[in-house]
Amino acid sequence: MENAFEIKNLNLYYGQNHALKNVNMEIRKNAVTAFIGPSGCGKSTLLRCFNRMNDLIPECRIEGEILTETEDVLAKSTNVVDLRTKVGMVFQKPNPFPMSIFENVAYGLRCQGIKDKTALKSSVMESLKKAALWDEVKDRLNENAYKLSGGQQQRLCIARAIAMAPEVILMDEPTSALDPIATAKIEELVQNLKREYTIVIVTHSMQQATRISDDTAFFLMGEVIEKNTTKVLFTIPADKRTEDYITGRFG
Amino acid sequence: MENAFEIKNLNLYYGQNHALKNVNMEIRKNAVTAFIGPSGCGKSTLLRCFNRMNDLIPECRIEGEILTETEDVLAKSTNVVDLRTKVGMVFQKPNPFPMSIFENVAYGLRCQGIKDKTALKSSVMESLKKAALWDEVKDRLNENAYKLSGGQQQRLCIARAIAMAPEVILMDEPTSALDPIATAKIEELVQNLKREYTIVIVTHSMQQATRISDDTAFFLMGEVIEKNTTKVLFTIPADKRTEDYITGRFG
Amino acid sequence: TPKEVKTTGNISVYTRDASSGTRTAFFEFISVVEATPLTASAIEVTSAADMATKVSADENGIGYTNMEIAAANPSLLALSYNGVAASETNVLNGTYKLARPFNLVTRATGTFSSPEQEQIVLAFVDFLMNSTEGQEVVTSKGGIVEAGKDTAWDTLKAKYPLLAGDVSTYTIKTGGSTSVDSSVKAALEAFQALTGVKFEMNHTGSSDGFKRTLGADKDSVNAVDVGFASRAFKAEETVALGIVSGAYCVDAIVVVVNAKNTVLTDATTEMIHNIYTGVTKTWDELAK
Amino acid sequence: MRTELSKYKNSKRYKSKIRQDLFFKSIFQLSALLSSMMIVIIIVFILVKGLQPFIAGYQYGTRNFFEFLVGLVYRQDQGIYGVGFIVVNTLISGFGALLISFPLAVLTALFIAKIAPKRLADAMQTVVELLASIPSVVYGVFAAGSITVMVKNLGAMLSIQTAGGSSLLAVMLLLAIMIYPTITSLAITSIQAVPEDIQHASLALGATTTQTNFKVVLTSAKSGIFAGAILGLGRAFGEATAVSMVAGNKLFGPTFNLFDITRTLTSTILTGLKETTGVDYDIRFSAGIVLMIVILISNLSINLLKNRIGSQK
Amino acid sequence: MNRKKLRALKDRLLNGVTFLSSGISVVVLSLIFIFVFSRGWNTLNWNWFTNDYWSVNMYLALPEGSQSSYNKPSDLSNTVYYSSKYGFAVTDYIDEQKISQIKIVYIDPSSPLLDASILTNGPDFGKANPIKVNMLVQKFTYMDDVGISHSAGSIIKQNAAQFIDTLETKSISIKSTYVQTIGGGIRGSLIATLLLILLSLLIALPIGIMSAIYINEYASHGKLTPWIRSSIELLTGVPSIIFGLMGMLVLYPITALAGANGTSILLGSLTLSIVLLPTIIRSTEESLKTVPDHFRSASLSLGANMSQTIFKIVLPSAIPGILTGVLLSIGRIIGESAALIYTMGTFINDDPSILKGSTSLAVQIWSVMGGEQPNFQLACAISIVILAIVLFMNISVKFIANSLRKTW
Ligand SMILES: Nc1ncnc2c1ncn2[C@@H]1O[C@H](COP(=O)(O)OP(=O)(O)OP(=O)(O)O)[C@@H](O)[C@H]1O
Ligand SMILES: Nc1ncnc2c1ncn2[C@@H]1O[C@H](COP(=O)(O)OP(=O)(O)OP(=O)(O)O)[C@@H](O)[C@H]1O
Ligand SMILES: [Mg+2]
Ligand SMILES: [Mg+2]
Repeated sequence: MENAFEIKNLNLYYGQNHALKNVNMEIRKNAVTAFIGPSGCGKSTLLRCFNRMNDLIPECRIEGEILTETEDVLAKSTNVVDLRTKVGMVFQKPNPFPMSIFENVAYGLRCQGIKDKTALKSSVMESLKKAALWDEVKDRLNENAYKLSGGQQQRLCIARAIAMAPEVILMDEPTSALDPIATAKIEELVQNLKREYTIVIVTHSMQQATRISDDTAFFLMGEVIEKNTTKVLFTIPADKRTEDYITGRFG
Repeated sequence: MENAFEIKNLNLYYGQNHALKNVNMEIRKNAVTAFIGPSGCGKSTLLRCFNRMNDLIPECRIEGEILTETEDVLAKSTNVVDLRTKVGMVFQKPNPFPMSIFENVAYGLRCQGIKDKTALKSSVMESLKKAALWDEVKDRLNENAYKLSGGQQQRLCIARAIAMAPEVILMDEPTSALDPIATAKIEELVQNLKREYTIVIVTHSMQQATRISDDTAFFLMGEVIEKNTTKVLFTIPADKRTEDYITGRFG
Repeated sequence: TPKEVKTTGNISVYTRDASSGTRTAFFEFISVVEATPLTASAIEVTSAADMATKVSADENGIGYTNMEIAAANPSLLALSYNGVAASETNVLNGTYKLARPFNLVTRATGTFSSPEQEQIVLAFVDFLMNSTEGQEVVTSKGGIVEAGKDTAWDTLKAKYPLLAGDVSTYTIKTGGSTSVDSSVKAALEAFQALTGVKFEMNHTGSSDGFKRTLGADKDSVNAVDVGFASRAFKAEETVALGIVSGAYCVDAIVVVVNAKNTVLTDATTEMIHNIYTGVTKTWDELAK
Repeated sequence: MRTELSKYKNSKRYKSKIRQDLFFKSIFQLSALLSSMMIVIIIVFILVKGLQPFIAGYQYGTRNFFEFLVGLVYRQDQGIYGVGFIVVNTLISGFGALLISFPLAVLTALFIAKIAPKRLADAMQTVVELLASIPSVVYGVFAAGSITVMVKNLGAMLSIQTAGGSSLLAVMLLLAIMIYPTITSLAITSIQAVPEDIQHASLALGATTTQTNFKVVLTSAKSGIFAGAILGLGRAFGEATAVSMVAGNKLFGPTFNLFDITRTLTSTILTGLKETTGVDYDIRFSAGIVLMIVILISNLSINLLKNRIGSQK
Repeated sequence: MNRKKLRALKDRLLNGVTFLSSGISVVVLSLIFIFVFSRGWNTLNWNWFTNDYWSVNMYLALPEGSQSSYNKPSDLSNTVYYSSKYGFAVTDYIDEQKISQIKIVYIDPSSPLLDASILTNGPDFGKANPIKVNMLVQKFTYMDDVGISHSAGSIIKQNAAQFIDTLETKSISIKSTYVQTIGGGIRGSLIATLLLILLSLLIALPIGIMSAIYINEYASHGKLTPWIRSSIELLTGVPSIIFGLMGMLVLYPITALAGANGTSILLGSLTLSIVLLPTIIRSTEESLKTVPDHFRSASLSLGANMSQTIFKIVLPSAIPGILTGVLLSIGRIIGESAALIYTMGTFINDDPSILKGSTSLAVQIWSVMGGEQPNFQLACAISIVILAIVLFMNISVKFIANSLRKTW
């Protein structure tokens, strides 16, 4: 299978609110897929389905399937903890733990029960390097993560996710709280990471989507209106609504 | 004077952080001026200078002048409470008070000491009408404002500001938390309001800026790079950085 | 029948804290003085009640308390003193030596809120110390009084012309020792029944007895008309200034051990002295 | 509308609004001043009373402050007042109680705030709050009737003779129970205040709920939890009535043996206070000063400890 | 795979530890409750709530030559002793102080006891005052056959049987009696406690809340603020007895101005207010901090001034948090004894008023336990009442907080 996920007839409800309506979509492996669309259209909601973070919302109810090579993500029997080590996530607001930089990155591994100091050290180093943060923090790994700037914190969160050696990384507007320079760094990072990882990214910036993504899906009111390669979607949109949106007629 | 504000050599510091660097700018009366620029460039900071909301930040230090027809906004002698009745503000996240819809709109007037029931009622009605909310809420003025949808809440906040009969309305990303339909309503509203009020609006959406503003100022790292009529700025930007930004090369 | 366990091991020496009137009186009897002080390993308890609780919970304990309390607590064994059992008779006939007076003192003349108040207070004191009815009540609460020295209240009350009228507007305030609480309360109640006078008791401790009538607090928020002490007044407590001062009854102190104690039934002055000064340290020394 | 408002702006009522603002500000300021004054009065009151015995010309004979501070014997009957050992004992019993109570309280708080079903959590929280208002005499009676018995039996099992169970251990256990509600309530509050986003971050990294609770929630709630520890320790040091019922009030020290009797600063202040005069009365305020210093220093050290256990936010 | 098992094991272990410590806590808590309830429950009854603490003491005269022969009613049980000479029955009764008393349980309709009149001097002298069922006999003064008067009753340590036996075999007539009503009730202390709570909160809440407002809203960056905070933390550890002594010496002049001569509820409340200030200030401050800043900015941007913003926006949102502070304070007031002994006094007052001294429930417990005859049962019974009050207030405060949160 060359798809990381295959979404089949997915419907999601928050209580009475039908937040995702009959979604069908494939996410390609080792590619960057961008979700765009106006606020409240369900981008984050779908993203959270991939690692079952929606489980934490009590009134959330899901129907349908999300298939990986080996299992149905949404099946009851799926081991969520395992799933989440395979599918990492980076949130909109950088949210490092109140610990040292080192401990932040080592956190997931420690949770897996890895105690070997050298293994941890090398993992942390490698992840920080991949997240393009190593040079900036290598001399102060024991400092509290809150002392980093916003952009650095966000890269730390990415490093933290990478350290788990996931197959997929989900990113929910990872740059919306960052300044342009930090944003540029993260975008570059995403480009590099896609060689090894499948990346799904929610963004409110169409510029960003065009810059970094291979595929783009356009959401509106809980529906996926159109999904295609980014090039096609932005140049010859199939749907009138997509065109309206990308030309700035609304949103 | 046909300008609502004239900013002269404005410098602003948050402690050590030089957040606004030598800003000079005019804000035209009865026009919509948009502030655009990447995150952290100082848009909100400048906006908050117009009604001295920066006073609330203890380490904030301001140099320079912001002149209106009658006074220097930044002067020590200026009566801030008075100033704020003349310069209303609408925030990014709709933030109605935890009271009824009616009380929300009447709040500012009551604070002015107006107690006359009929005067209050007519003011509230008029403001809600101007904010294009009257039809939706006229039957439930006594309901809690939190029961309104996000877009309605934001229009309520605008109504609340209008009720004070201000001369200027400041809006800090007023639609960034709203869905496209609500956004469209607010944009329409802004267009209508500019006949009576001077409006300054911060937005992260260039599409929005082009749609609703007469003038646009582009900010970068605390500097105003370029300020012009919206049409000119978006078609023949004078500065390379402006061009980079509006063509989506960063941000 | 449960097997009797022999009392052995270290003696736990319990004592009241240093400001207690009972302790002062008791140590005088067994000559625990500056030259031969209390053993440093003594355990201080905070009240007579606490003493009873502690000794009844400790098989190795020894302590001292008031006769009534000892009698009321089945887990305590009251020792006879130098061969004489503690009893009212033995106290009165002078053979049981461990007894101390309950004392009272009134304010100085002219320092009452009014001359009428003074007369009422004196009437009460007279009732408490000298009347048949008063002494009867004191006895009922465990106070030991000498029989035959009392006079019927009907006779005594003639001295106080005010009592013939309505005196329910007067309030007698008492304070001082907490040990006298029950007998003074009973006496005040009886006095109220007889005369209609009201009362207010605010008992906090022996030294307040003098302090609040004639001493530092005599004009304070806590001033009282009659002060009580469960020990002899000290030299620096100049009670002679008060209109009346003296004992209204005697109270017996008993040496107590735990009811399970197998070593002692009688205490001699020397033995108790040795225990309290730390010369005798274990029960085994005494069992020999 | 605009004219109507400007009419108001020129009216008297509008001017009175400015005055009213000033008025309230001064009222608030006055209250703050009053409260600070009360605090100052209390502190000055204790200082004035407590320093008396060490100032030359004291009517009952001036004492040496240093000897008072480091003395290892406290015997009113001999006029020897040394609180050095009492300070040590107070510290041992207070921190001992904290050592017992703190883990239990924090784990229970975690249970109430994160694990227990809502109904059970509510009920447990109410019970904890109720415990905070039981008069300390009742705790004392409880301790004298049950904790001492337990300690006595434990001692007997180890063939250690105790004074009927009155002991350092009994004091620690009693204090542990008494400070438990304080620490638990504060811990609950601060655990509930841990932002959801970092808990989600932890779960998204493949941590289990339990791992998240222990590694992330507790670390983030640290500040509040330690505030609880400080308050609890304050209560442990300040508790008098109940402690004096099980401490045994030893005359010399310090006491390191769990089964030996002990004496704390507060029990020293309280015992016999009503029946006493002269130096013996005034010296108790000196003990009060020492107590405040002890509290101050322990608060500082707990704060240091807090900063060491993972640096702060 | 192995690691996974280990991890699951660890998880279970940690969860186990949480359960265990909650379990231990629950056990200890239950022990305390069981302790209090098992000892205090039997003392609880309705009369105890409504009775005075002080019994009414009466010296009564009985008509001369009142002896005749009365028939014993058939339904009296055998623990009741009947006087056929005077027509009444008594039984043994242990009062709440655990003292043996003799209680009247039956009076014949024609018994001379019903013709008793008051012997106490004053306006009521000579008025009829029939003896009633449930009164306690202190003593009967009777004449023997040679005309000498003697006493019988609990005052000379007789029990019911001995008392009746004396009357039946030795007395010719009864001259006077000393009886009292059953006392020991807690009504006075209960009312005083409620007054104390009310008054203390009335003083401490406004000052505390306003101080917190000043510290948090006006001076949060002031130089003095951290100092105030640390001295507040310091004060929480000062033993309350010291507050009591301070109140007696420093605050008494203030209450004296208000007309209280001596210890009073007012003085107690003032003292407790100082004890409470730290708690109230800190908890109010915390709840003020939880009010989101955007409310403040919104209000200020509408031209409201600081005080309007505080009263209209900040305070209402902070109310639930402030109520928690109130709850803590009530717990503290109700459980406090040491600070009140010197300021409210230890005299149990059946008729408490603000300018007079009286005891709170906790002080009553303290007296009950500190006297010569400690009374665990009574102490525990009062504790149950305290717990009930706190529980009631706890639930109602939470209810109020919840309903406020809903309407807001
Ligand atoms: N926890 C929740 N409980 C109930 N409804 C929710 C919850 N989270 C989201 N929703 C609703 O689901 C819909 C989709 O929300 P979602 O957060 O997925 O939008 P989004 O596309 O990510 O928007 P944004 O760009 O603002 O992040 C919205 O109508 C939202 O109100
Ligand atoms: N209260 C504050 N204290 C200190 N620094 C601040 C504060 N508010 C803003 N800043 C700093 O001032 C700079 C400008 O911030 P500002 O909020 O004005 O940016 P912005 O253009 O509004 O960004 P955004 O689009 O993210 O809202 C930033 O570097 C920011 O970190
Ligand atoms: Mg989203
Ligand atoms: Mg901004």
